[in-house]
Amino acid sequence: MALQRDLFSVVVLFAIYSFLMATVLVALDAVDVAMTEAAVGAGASTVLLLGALHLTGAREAKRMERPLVPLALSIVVAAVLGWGSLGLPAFSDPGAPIHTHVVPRYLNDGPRETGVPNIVAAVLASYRGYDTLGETVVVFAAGAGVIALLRRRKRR
Amino acid sequence: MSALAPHFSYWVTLFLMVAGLYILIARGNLVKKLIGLAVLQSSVYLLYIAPGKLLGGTAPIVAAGFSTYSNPLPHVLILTAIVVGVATLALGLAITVRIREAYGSIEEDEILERDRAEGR
Amino acid sequence: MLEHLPALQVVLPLVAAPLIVLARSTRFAWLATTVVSYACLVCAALLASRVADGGAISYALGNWPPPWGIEYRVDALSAFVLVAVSLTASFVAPYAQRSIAAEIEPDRQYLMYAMYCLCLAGLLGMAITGDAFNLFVFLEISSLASYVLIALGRRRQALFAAYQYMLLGTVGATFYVIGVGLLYLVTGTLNFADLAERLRMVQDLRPVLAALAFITVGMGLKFALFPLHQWLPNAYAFAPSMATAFLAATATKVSVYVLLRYYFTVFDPAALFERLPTREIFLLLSVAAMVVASLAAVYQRDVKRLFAWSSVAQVGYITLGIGLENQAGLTGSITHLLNHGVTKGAIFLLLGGVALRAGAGAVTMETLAGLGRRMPLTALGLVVAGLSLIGLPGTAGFVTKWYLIVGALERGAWWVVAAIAASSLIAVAYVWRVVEAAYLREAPAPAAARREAPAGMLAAGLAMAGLCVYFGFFTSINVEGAHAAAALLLRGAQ
Amino acid sequence: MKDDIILRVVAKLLLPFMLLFALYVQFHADFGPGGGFQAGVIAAAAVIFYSLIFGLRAGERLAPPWIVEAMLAGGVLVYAGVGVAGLLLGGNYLDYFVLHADPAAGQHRGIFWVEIGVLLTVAGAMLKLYTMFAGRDRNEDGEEEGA
Repeated sequence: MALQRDLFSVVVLFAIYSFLMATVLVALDAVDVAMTEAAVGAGASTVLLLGALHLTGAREAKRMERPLVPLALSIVVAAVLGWGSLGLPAFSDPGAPIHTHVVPRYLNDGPRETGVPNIVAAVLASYRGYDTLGETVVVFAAGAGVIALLRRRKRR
Repeated sequence: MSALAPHFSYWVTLFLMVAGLYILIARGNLVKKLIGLAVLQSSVYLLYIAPGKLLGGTAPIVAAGFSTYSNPLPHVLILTAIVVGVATLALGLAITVRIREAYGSIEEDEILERDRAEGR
Repeated sequence: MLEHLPALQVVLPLVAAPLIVLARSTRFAWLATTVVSYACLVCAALLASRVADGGAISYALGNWPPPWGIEYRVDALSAFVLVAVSLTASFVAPYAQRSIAAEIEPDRQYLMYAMYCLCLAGLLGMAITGDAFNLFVFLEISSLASYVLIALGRRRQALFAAYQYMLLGTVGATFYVIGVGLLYLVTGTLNFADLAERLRMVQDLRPVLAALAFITVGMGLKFALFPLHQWLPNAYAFAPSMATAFLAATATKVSVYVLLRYYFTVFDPAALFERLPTREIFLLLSVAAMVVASLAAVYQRDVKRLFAWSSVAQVGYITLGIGLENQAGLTGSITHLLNHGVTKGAIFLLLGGVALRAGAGAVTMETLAGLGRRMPLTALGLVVAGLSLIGLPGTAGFVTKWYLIVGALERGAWWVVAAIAASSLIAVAYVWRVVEAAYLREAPAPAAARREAPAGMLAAGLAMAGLCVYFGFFTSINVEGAHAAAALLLRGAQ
Repeated sequence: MKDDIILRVVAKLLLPFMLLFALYVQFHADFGPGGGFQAGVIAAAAVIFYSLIFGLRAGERLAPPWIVEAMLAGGVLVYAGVGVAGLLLGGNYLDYFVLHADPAAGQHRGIFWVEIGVLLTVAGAMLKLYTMFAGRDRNEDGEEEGA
């Protein structure tokens, strides 16, 4: 993806990547997230990218000068994260803090307290409903922002 | 190796992160930079979601016959992150389209050159 | 209704934005924006007085107790930031009417107001929330809105400036999410108070240190911590006048607040400052910002760019207190959130008036020539705010520097005192360039007529310049609030 | 693509089913994956699909711009309105317990309306984004194409 210079293929690759991500998410039992990634990441993003490419031209100019500095920089950032992740609980450890704190209430009492057996929906819309309000506002901000930027002029 | 093995799920995150950041910094095309940004953002998905998985568990939809569920909280957080990501992408593309109309180019160096020619 | 103040503080501007979009009327948009801005100031003032009397306020959104639900938590520090942000907003909103009418195309003026309301809501939400992930959501609301605000600038450079800001800002926000993710994975919680408690029990500190690095760099990108400031000069220089004034006075400040919140109340400050070179790093970066960015400011031709560089330098003053980590230093830092907001707000509001009358997109030194004759009140306001920037006794800027110097002396850091002095001297140089152009240079012949900016804009700018002097003499709001906030942060340190 | 009879017929036939699927995803979210975000994108996709085949004009007849903008803003207002209703009924902001005499039923009611708000805003935003990008070059601004 980094080397491909035809932006159209980059976008197609990106869509494929998003679908792969969605399948990985299904394998991780995150079905709601997978569905969103498939709809939003692979669907909406691709449509937007193609729409934009239509307006900007789909050919990248050329070259890739001094590619080592950015590479070193990104590897340093990833190394910090990698070093930090060594201290995290092992994969699928039921005793990890994320499984023993806060979440048990959602799983045990969620269906009774909210009447919704899909815990993701219960947490999304009720326990952390305020986050979702913020998220809706983010979508609204993007929509209104794009109107402000791209609305066609009446005259000229 | 034994220290690394339990953490293999983070390697994918790291790889995606390097790829995203690299495209973002190294490439001069504004659309490509945005794609790099999207890859960087998506690297976070696995950082949150992979540790929430429990082997032998199922999706967090409570039903009879299951007792182990994967952790729903990261799912909620990443749902938000995905939506925020696409919102940013949309806005970024809109700005890019306007840049193309104003400068006739979406290559970083050409834009900078034109700004310099104008003498700030 | 008073117990719901924390929710109203953020929800009012948040609801105003869709109402404005629905109404599609510029008049209604301005009215709603102004009403909401004043309502926010009232909320913030009431909250601040309640916190001063009765201690921190906790508000459970959705009536779910924290850490299961999201908590709003107002303590001395967040109350101070809320007041600082909404105070600026209450000056920018009335100013916006003429400024937006002059700079933005008529069919999208109402969207500009909507974006401003969203930005305000996002910043207030960041300052008030007690939840790490909720902070990210509101960070994104304010960021997306500010990208649009900047991109609506009149010249095409505004677009590219907005793009660069968007790129770096999103990387910053993503780093923040990574940091929060690591903290979540080792503690299982997102609530700040709960996080602080459970972080003390974590055995393996590697993820916590990585989280510290990611949150510091992420937020550093947002508030232009030297050398992560590349986006700032262009963004401020090319944004519409009211957007520059609002963002310069508030946006970077709230991100610094987030860093303070993490450093002193979430992480263990004892370990953070004793076992890591945090103090040295922040002192070095702050001093570098104060000196280097000030020097860069001296050489700018575009006046908005000049003051944008000066903002990078002033962020250095604010982060200096983190490096000093004592009562006086932190008081200086926190009070500067407000003092600098008022000072820069005044400068950019007044420059907006100059740009409007000059009719040109850019305000250069040539545009300022003869300003003392043509726009005497505007020029006077600029001089007053400029003196506050330098830190002359009797202005808000002096108050900051006084506390920072006391804090540096307590640490025995003479070189920091020297750097503050040097940076102030360089500030004299760049402010003098503006004064020289305004009073000593002759105006070009066609523009010699005397004509002030429209009354609403002029009044807002002068009122803010007046606040620079007010806060220099009457320090009951800025210093006492900051003092209580600093004491709160250092209490957490023990 | 306007002239292909198969596409035209299929598009017309599929449209109601896609919208129906969006509604299923919306209202089945209690028991399976789904919710306002996914449903909103699917509903918008249905209309986008329609306007891809029949042209932007036809799409705008199906979903007029003012309705789309009203959805965009209205969704946030519905969501925030649920919160205000909680306030008026004596609870905290976004408190669903007070929306009904029975707290669990109140939760259910709150979640229902909140998801409707999300659906409206997301569908409105996606449609608006598409028409904004697709409609950008069909007017005077087109002169800069390829410049």
